[in-house]
Amino acid sequence: TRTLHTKLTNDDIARYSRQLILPDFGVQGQLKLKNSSVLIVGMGGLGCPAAQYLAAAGCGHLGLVDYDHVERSNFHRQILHSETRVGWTKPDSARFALLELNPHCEIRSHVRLLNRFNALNIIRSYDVVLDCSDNVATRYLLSDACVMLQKPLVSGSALKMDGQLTVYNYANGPCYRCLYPVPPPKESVTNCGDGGVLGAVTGTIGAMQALEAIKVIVGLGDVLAGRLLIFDGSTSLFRNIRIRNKRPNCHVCSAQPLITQLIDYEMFCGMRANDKDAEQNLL
Amino acid sequence: TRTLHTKLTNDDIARYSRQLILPDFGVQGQLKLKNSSVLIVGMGGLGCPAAQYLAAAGCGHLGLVDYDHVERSNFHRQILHSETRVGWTKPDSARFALLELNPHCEIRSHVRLLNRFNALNIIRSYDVVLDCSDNVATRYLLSDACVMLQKPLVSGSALKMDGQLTVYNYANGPCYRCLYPVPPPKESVTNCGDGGVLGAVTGTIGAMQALEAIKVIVGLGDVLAGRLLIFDGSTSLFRNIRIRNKRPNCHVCSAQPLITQLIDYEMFCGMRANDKDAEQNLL
Amino acid sequence: MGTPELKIILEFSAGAELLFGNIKRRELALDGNQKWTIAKLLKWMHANILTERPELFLQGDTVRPGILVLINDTDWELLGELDYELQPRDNVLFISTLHGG
Amino acid sequence: MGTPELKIILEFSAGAELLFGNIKRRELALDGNQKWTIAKLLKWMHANILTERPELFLQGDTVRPGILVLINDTDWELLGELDYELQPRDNVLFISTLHGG
Ligand SMILES: [Zn+2]
Ligand SMILES: [Zn+2]
Repeated sequence: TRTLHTKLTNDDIARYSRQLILPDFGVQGQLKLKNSSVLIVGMGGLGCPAAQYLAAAGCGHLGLVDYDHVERSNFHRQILHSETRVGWTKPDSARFALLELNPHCEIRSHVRLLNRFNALNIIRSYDVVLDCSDNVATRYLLSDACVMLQKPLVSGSALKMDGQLTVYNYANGPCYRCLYPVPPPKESVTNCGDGGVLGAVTGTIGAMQALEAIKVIVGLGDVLAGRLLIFDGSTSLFRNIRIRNKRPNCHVCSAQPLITQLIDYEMFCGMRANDKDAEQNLL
Repeated sequence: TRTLHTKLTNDDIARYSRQLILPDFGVQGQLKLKNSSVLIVGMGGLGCPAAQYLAAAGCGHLGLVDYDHVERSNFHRQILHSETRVGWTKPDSARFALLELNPHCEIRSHVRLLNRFNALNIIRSYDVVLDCSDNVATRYLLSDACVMLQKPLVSGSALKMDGQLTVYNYANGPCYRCLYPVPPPKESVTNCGDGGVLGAVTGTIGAMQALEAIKVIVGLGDVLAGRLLIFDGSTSLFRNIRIRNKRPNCHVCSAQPLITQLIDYEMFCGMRANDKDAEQNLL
Repeated sequence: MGTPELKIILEFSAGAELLFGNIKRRELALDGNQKWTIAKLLKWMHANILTERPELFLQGDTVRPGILVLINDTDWELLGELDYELQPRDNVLFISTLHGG
Repeated sequence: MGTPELKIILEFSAGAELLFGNIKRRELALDGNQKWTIAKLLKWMHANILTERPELFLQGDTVRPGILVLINDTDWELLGELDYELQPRDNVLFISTLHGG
């Protein structure tokens, strides 16, 4: 059990002064952040900037999930990792960089592939979850788990010059399954390894994932729930899409759910929970 | 005079593989980046993420301009600086962090307040300029100088939960003076020190400044010239605004300019070229 | 007087355009004497402008899982899906879902 | 039959809303028997909804330097500025310029 902070330190005030003077923010908003905990799943192109802006803003507890190790091909977009940390696990490398930015942030590395057996236990102790993952199976797993544990899920994704962002399972909005009841055919799924992705695009979406998480925690503005933001980096055009409500017959988030325990998501999707061998057929 | 690179090294290919496979990018695009030089004016909330994504993407030469020193109140948004570098100049602190991210980037610190006497000499050797500054006088100075030297100017700004982005002086689009022939009354100008600003908002705009610079350098997609992107972080809504063309009677960028040398911009604006004492009356 | 036309705009985002000649925005002038539902539009698209592997766009009579259909920036689920009847100047947007990071 | 109304939408961005009761979006129903230019709209705004220091919004008969006026997301300079005549359902957006970073 965590300590509940009820006061800001002098260092907090010096550090966050330009932020806590914002309208509707104040000392109470900063304390909410300090007492909050956010789980970031995937320490890649989206997870790095999202973690960076959450740590900088004074989020008290961050959990970082990734099973992967730092490689040279990460550096063009995964801006918390560096040459000197090649071979480190991504959560450990990111934690190292984040503590330099804000030593007051408590950061826990979860070096593992999230699956049906460990997900609920890991997610349970966090207030908000960020989906910064890179594959379909993990996206269904995270959404189902967040519905079961009633956690808002800030979901970002990016490929090539495109990005997408929404908040699931918040303020009566839909979950991932409401929007996508059936997984896509695996031939239609391109991963960042095969399709490429521009770091400035993941940076834009990742920073906005931090923004949505801060809005959820502090209770600020209008959160992107029930709306999907789509970004075309090649034209620098954004579009705000009104998406459906909760599906009354959603298998997970409706009043009478058919699915009440996590399932085998690699089987359900016919795809692995990583972007390294999406071509491998499991079925 | 710089070496012109005509080949990528093996390290380049490993490092940028996920980016150079993008459509319309390729080895030629990566070489253009490697041979490019970008000047970033202001190493604050916008300059930090912009520099980060330009260095990560493989921009060969970065110039960083700021006269200021790292303080605690910077950390919540200026994510290249850190506690261990309090008191360093901002360009030196940023340079340190950027070289860790990409040691192949040549980075030059310009520790000075940009003014009418030094601006042209500093800007001259760069291909693209990023306006990440925090005051009106510097914005006019940079725009005028970029018109005189024919450099595209990627202009970002942010305050509280709002952000704005456009590219001036590019593809026959307007300059800053075309849009704002007369400086605003100084009572109407709020700086980030007084009004506050959220780091995730500067992060979003800063990452997109890097994106626009990369598009200009590589020749990718549609650059945000003649258009203004406005971002309301409290609602997460973006809007694309069609702005005016070059003003036929613009004092600087028209065919018969009235202003052909840099002027005293603090006098012209009635405001200092920093955000620290905007209230002080110069006139 | 010419035949009446039903003018609409088709848009594709996040990769869906790759199946349609890599064109992100098209202005269509459909035969205005007929009633055009989205179901009928999908058949027309299949016959006329779908240039790549149709199974990556259609599954049975509808779009494949993972493609969102937006009519005037609103999810088609809120508007009747396949049965929605196109109106003049409607904007129909097809978005591929992204999964990468 | 009632008096005809000219319905338009007013929006404020990046701080301009602070001069107008901190409301970012308003739907107006103006007297439809009259012709409404932007010049006239500015006078109406001054008289009816401008709650804070008017000199931070107006200067003489026009908006002060540093405020952009957009009509249906297009710079008013392309549309006749003060002389533009408002049409039903027009969206008029006032943006304060930001200078911070
Ligand atoms: Zn659901
Ligand atoms: Zn000009």
